[in-house]
Amino acid sequence: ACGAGGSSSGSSAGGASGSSSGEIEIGTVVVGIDGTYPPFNYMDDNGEPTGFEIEMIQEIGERAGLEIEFKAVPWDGVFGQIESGKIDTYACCIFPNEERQEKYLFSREYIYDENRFIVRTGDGSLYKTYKDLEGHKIGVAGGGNSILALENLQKDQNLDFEIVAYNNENYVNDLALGRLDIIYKSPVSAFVEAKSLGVGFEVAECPTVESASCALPWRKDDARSAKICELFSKATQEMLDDGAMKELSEKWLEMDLAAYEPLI
Amino acid sequence: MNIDLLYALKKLPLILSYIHVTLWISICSMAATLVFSLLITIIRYYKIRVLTPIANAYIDLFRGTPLLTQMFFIYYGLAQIIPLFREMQPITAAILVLALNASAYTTENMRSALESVPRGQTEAGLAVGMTDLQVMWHIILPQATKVAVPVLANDFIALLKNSSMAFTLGVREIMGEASLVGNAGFRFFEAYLDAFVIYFCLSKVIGLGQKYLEKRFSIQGRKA
Amino acid sequence: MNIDLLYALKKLPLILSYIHVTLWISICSMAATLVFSLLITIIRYYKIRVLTPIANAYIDLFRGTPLLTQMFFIYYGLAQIIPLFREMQPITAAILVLALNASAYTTENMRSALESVPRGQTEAGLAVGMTDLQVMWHIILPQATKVAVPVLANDFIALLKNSSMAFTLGVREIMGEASLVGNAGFRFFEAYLDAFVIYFCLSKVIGLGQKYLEKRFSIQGRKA
Amino acid sequence: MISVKGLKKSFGDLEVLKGIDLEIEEGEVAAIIGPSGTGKSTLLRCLNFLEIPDQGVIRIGNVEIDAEKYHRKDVYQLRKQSAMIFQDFCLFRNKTILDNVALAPEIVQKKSKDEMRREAMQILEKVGLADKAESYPSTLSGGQQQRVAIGRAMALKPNVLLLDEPTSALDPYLVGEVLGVIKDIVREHNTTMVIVTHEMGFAREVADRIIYMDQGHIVEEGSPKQIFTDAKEEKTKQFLAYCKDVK
Amino acid sequence: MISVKGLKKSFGDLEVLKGIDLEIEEGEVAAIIGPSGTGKSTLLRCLNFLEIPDQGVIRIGNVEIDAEKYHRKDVYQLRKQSAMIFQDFCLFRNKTILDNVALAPEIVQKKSKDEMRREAMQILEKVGLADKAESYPSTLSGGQQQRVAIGRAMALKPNVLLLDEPTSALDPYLVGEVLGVIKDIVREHNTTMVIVTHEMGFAREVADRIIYMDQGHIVEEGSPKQIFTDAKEEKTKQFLAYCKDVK
Ligand SMILES: Nc1ncnc2c1ncn2[C@@H]1O[C@H](COP(=O)(O)OP(=O)(O)OP(=O)(O)O)[C@@H](O)[C@H]1O
Ligand SMILES: Nc1ncnc2c1ncn2[C@@H]1O[C@H](COP(=O)(O)OP(=O)(O)OP(=O)(O)O)[C@@H](O)[C@H]1O
Ligand SMILES: [Mg+2]
Ligand SMILES: [Mg+2]
Repeated sequence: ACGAGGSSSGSSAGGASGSSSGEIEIGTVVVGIDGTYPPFNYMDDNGEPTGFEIEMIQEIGERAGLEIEFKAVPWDGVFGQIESGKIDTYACCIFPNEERQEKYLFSREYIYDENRFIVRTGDGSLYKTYKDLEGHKIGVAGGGNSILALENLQKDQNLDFEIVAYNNENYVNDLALGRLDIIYKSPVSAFVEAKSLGVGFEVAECPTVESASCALPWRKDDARSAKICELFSKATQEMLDDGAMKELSEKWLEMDLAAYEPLI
Repeated sequence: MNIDLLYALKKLPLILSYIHVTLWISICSMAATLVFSLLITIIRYYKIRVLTPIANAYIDLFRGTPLLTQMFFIYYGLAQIIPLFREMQPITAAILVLALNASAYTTENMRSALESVPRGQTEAGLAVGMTDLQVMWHIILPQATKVAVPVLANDFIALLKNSSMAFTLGVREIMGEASLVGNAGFRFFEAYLDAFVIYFCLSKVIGLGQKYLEKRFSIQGRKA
Repeated sequence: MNIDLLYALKKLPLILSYIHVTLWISICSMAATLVFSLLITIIRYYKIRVLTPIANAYIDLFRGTPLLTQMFFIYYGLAQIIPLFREMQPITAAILVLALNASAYTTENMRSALESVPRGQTEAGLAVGMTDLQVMWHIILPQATKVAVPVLANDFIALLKNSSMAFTLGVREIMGEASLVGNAGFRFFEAYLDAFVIYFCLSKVIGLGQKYLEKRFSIQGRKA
Repeated sequence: MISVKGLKKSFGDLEVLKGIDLEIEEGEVAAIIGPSGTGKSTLLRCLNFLEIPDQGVIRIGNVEIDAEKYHRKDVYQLRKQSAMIFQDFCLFRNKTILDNVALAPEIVQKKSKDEMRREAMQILEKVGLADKAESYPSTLSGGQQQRVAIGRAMALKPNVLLLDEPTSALDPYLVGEVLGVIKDIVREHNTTMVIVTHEMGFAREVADRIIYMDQGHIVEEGSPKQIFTDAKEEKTKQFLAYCKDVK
Repeated sequence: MISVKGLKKSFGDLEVLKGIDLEIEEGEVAAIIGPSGTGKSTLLRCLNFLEIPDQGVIRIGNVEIDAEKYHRKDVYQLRKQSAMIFQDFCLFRNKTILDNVALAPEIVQKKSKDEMRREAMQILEKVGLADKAESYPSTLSGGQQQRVAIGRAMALKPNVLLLDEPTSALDPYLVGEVLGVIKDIVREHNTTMVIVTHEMGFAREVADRIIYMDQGHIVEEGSPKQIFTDAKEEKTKQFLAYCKDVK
């Protein structure tokens, strides 16, 4: 799956803006998706994309009057695809951290997707503070910034735990098998996966180390991209304002994670 | 994580529906690899000036570096510099890079097979008045083929499986589809099982071709 | 996609700091592959009863299916059934599966090299009273090695690069770290460039070893 | 010393040996002559089971093997009794000349390395190749290769020597030398020999008995004198009619 | 027809040919004799540039090549003038016997396939191997292989035939046959031949001239009669002293 989450606080204004001229030919907006991150974006029984982000983007497209096309691209190849113009953006709960903002424009954040420490059912109360993490292996998706967040935590508080990074969802398997005691992951997706596996997970009591949100990246220095970004930001804000986002979030994520207050 | 065979069976047609992509990529890149590596092998065998060091550098480069990075640099990197690459279909690019990558291995294997043919065979050919190329074609290659067949079959099976790298460029094929299916319901076992079976069958076909060719090129008798 | 060379340089030490993992996985699995495939090759060469069909089935299975699925089924699938596998360190599992996978290829390559040694060499050895094993060790293997070296070097270089599959099991090595670094700032080109260079250098070392061994085992003179 | 009973061997449809019976005494030197493609080499190769006969019993010394049921160990034992010189030499391509000669005694007969090296050098001197000790077979001339093959077989000091045209690449001078070496061996070690040869002069000089083979059968055997001057069979006579130089 | 001037060839430190000068007339049959390892095969191999000389000029027919500066094309031309029989046969292992004989005329001389097949069968009959036409070299006996090698060279009907011990694996009967074949060829095509041989009887029968080589030099040449009965050089006399059967 893709790299969810991100690190600590951000600053500066994200979102749209930039140069815009009405003359730009936009055409179809090609949205890359990882396609392996239920319930955010994944493939249904017929191999068609589905999930929260899919429906959200479709609705944005309708509101902004843009034609949308989805294309499955694994995380490894994404940024080549964006930069070479094969796709316009990539939907996979990407957190627009500072470093990333240097490279890309981000349209308006749409949801919060906090990572939490997740453990097997019954173990939640064993981990009340960060101190309790010591002596354990913590599995985390390598594809995001969560791993940096954990490393910072380790350094800042001088904690003795081991971080194990994965390029896929195998850390969920390892938690189920008992090879890991803790994983650091979006509870929304972790619970979906636990259900499929037929095991029980719960969120550990200790707090998360970052608050994170999701946004779509767009090429910089590209007038068309900037224009789309602006249109997307506008439509996203509308959906947040009129409750459409809340509705979608509750439908797919079983709670309201809509990002009313931007984090960055 | 108990494997749900029924689920695997249900998903098989979906994953299988991408077999033409995998086959197309594999067959095209195998053909290109065969031609290209033969060319390079001959260049190196006869130590043709100028071309030989270029060939050697190419082998070092493409044999020594990860396929993923090659895909990345050629498809995205060169697209920056050479407009032609910008127009290129991802599947074409995948075939190109796969063939370039595989040729670097295959040419080394071909060289080793050629060198296993005793020098006397070449001399006998030259002595009856054949040119170097005629000796290569009528005498050396057929004999080297016997040694090369299992090795080339290995290369081709590796290529078949490497074709899944095309997914990185956004080309959906069997392995890519399997990972999509696997993630959808967190049913990796079932999806991978499907891929496992499909690749196994495809490789088996190459394996059978290998057996046939080995028989065909084996020289009968005790001293062979 | 302008590559920021300075960034690449800055990140090189970080990525390079995982070289010991890549090396450890590669070297261990190479050693295991060498021993294991030699064993299987000899079993098949002498057509030892019972064991030969088992060896053949093993080759079909491990040569014909994707490494990723093998990793998955062995590390996660067997862990379901055999508790021992649950205790296994991921790096150990990676080495095991890599060696099993590579041996299936390598044993085919070794067979082809063995068969390239003329029958007369075996007969001469037997005639002076050597056992089959002595002939294999003193006469056939050294001669086959000459043919096998470039092919084995290919196999080892492929293994070196396949070691990145260990990341699937959560083992951080060069390629894995490169993708983490790439992710952190969305600077894949720079991170991949670092990986590219590191793998290139490591492969070059294998390539140099290959050259040395080829020289060492080449039989001098016109009829060699 | 050697006994062959009812030996048969076919390659596919081609019956090469059609029932060979043969007894050779200890210390005897038997020369097999006959037309090309008649099965002489095949017979020799069957004697040490390099070619596995279809039928028949072979005994060398006290090792007896029935082609239709035997153990690998018996075959090893059989082969340890003998050494062979191949028609096409078959030197070990990966070994120096010295190693070609010294290897088998070292690993089969477990002789000490140093001792064997000395002994191998002596043998190379005898066959006139001391200066080539460190060369590889592929750099040798035809006659030189043949002499190494002879040296390799001699080094084993076997009870039985099987020689397949051991002088084919040698000039008359060397043929004389080899003749001398063979006579020495027989005198010293009482070695039994089976020599396939088409050089009638050589056969006459060296052999106690001449065996004439044709089309997979032993047609006639006898002392050199008898065969060369007074052959009984028509076929033998015809064959020998061409060997003007011997008569 | 053949002219060699100042031919030198070394392998590493070993100087094998130390300056050879040689003239052979059209239709002449020259036999080279001499001790093993003396450079006879090397000389023959230099004549068609299988071994590239270090120095010297070689002419066959109207193709002349200076070893120190030449083009690949010249070498091809030179080789087209001649055919060679190798001391170790070197049959094409991947071709049937028939193809071994028919291949070169087909692809080098562009003869029609059908015609060459017929012709090759005739040649195989001449050397007594018609029944082996579809066999592969590895299944042939030594003498059979040598006869294929002879057939392969004959099929080219070359101006010059280079023969390296062409009878080494043949029994006296076949030696006689080969002798006949060679005489036929010379009569029909006026072929020039250079034969390396250690069978003195054969040399005497077939050659117009005997060339005695020793240690990289031509020591003496002359008619068979003169060399075998009245050699001038001490070395030649010593060498021939062993060839009792010829005197
Ligand atoms: N492996 C094989 N497969 C098929 N036929 C074979 C094989 N080996 C030998 N033969 C055939 O068996 C016959 C006898 O061969 P063999 O080598 O014993 O002859 P030979 O008497 O030694 O002849 P020469 O004097 O020419 O060496 C020949 O016709 C040969 O073609
Ligand atoms: N490729 C090579 N490398 C090194 N030395 C070689 C090579 N080829 C031949 N020689 C040496 O050159 C010398 C002459 O060899 P050549 O084959 O010409 O001898 P020859 O006269 O044909 O002998 P014979 O009668 O034994 O065939 C020999 O001492 C041989 O060892
Ligand atoms: Mg024979
Ligand atoms: Mg010679």
